[in-house]
Amino acid sequence: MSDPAPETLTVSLDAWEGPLDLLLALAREQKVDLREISILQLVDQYLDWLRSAESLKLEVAADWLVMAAWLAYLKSALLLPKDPEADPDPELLALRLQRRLQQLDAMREAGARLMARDRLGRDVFPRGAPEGLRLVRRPQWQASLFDLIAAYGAVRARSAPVLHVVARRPVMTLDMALARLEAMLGTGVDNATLVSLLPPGGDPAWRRSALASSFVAMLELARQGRLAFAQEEAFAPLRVGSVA
Amino acid sequence: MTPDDPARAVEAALFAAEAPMTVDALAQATGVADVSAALVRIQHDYADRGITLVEFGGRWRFQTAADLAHILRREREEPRRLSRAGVETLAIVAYHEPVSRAEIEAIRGVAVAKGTLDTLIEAGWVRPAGRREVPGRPLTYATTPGFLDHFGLASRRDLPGLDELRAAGLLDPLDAITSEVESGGDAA
Amino acid sequence: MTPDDPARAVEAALFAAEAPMTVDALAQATGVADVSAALVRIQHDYADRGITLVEFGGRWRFQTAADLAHILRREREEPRRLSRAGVETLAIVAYHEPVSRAEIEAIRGVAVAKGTLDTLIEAGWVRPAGRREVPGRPLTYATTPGFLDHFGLASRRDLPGLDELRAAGLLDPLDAITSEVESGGDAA
Repeated sequence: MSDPAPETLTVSLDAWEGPLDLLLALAREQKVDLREISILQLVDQYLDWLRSAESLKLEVAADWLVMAAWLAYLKSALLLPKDPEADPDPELLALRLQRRLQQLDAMREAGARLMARDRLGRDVFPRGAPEGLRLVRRPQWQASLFDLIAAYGAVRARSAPVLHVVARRPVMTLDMALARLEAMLGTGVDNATLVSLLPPGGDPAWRRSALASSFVAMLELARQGRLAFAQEEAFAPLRVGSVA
Repeated sequence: MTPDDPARAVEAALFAAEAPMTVDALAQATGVADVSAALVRIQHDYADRGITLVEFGGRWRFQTAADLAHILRREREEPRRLSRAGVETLAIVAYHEPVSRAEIEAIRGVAVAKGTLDTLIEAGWVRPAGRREVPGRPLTYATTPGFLDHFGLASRRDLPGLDELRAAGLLDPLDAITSEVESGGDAA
Repeated sequence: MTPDDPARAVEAALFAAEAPMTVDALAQATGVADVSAALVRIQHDYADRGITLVEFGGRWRFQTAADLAHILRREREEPRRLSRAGVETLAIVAYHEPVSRAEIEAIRGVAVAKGTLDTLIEAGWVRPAGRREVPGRPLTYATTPGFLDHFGLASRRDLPGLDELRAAGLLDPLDAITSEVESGGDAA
């Protein structure tokens, strides 16, 4: 426990990747077999090292000091008379630290062994300029004659000058509406809505036309005194009746 | 071969090389004094194998035996459908050939991507057909015999004309759309 | 060898291949029925040469003989040298995979520097291997087939010392052993 601070270790934070890294190096100084290291001695080594590290930069040092505090706690727990109530058991903590160092050491060792293998591209080489066995995929384009002529039709249709021809629409002319309404008045109409006098069916465009023409026809027949119409209020149905 | 046979080093160096190597380069790379003797030896060893050692213009390399070349690189054809732009461009070339790219664009009303004509040329259906003697001397395109073969046409004259297209309803789509719009407008 | 010896075709195919090949792939490429017999024969023929036929994880390739490394390396750039952190991280990923970044950090006792895992992924040796279904869903990492290729391993079972480490409990999940230390050490 009175081992002097290891002079072989550089007293500089930069040399170590972290407290665990340093702890492992210190442990390796004790024994080759990490299973037999003395944790108490390790704690002292670490604390000694930390004291001698003069260039401790505070912002970097936090990790190191936390580890130091934890190790100091572990040391005192190990030295104090055994308290069966202690949780966690300091012996177990020491064992876990030891395992952790072993694990890191094992991985470090494994990494070194990996790197020492005959590595492709460093120790053994594949063929420098292989001809290649790859399957060359050549697209075979497909299109049918129908695709072709349909496409041409679409292109021509798209680019042809667009001629706007207003198609002849189905309408009920004013003359037709007058004739119809006159004929109905002859058979006697009493208080019928104008809409009910329209012929049934027909497409919506035609019905709109029939309604408009019949309305004008109604006005005309009223002006001639042959028909009377009434409306109870704005937008209410128009009611039509014969003038007897 | 014994482990210190110089031919082993020459063989390995040639195998790993990314380009054929001269005798000098091999000597420098391997430190072997008599590279030529090693090469003769290796060439002899591989005489009947699937790999042979060959020399072109003083440079040596391993290559697959000539009679086995067929296993090296195989082509497989993958059916792919031509894009709509591709079909339209092909149709315009077929109906209007020889036709320049600008003319194709004028007829389509859309720019023609460079890749579209390339694809048609790669498919073996379209070929460059000389330059037109007008300002700018634009390159023109025409169809190939392969085009006629693929589409089962004896000649371009077998393509349906505009009247026939109209009769078949293939020029109608636009009319249909227009009248649709009109009646919709009326109903409103 | 006679010209129609099937081993010639297998040899040529392996020679020309850009990546190691399985027996099935070789059979498909060459049409040879008994590829395995041909491979045994070729491996024997090349036993003492500067090139050898090797198999890793069921995939076969030719490569230069390991004892010639010093000759071949001379001419080449040393491939990427891994930092110590890189080597350790790679070892941890290989022996513990799949492993999260936090687990790597727990073993190493320091944060994994940005760039360490990136370098390993860029080298083609490590890949993300899905998320662990625990709180935080941490991403895990594992090695790639390229890792096995580069290090001449048939499979992860061939990792040096894997069985001993496992028997010694040194590959056990960390939290079981070290959670207490971590609460002290990890803060560190």
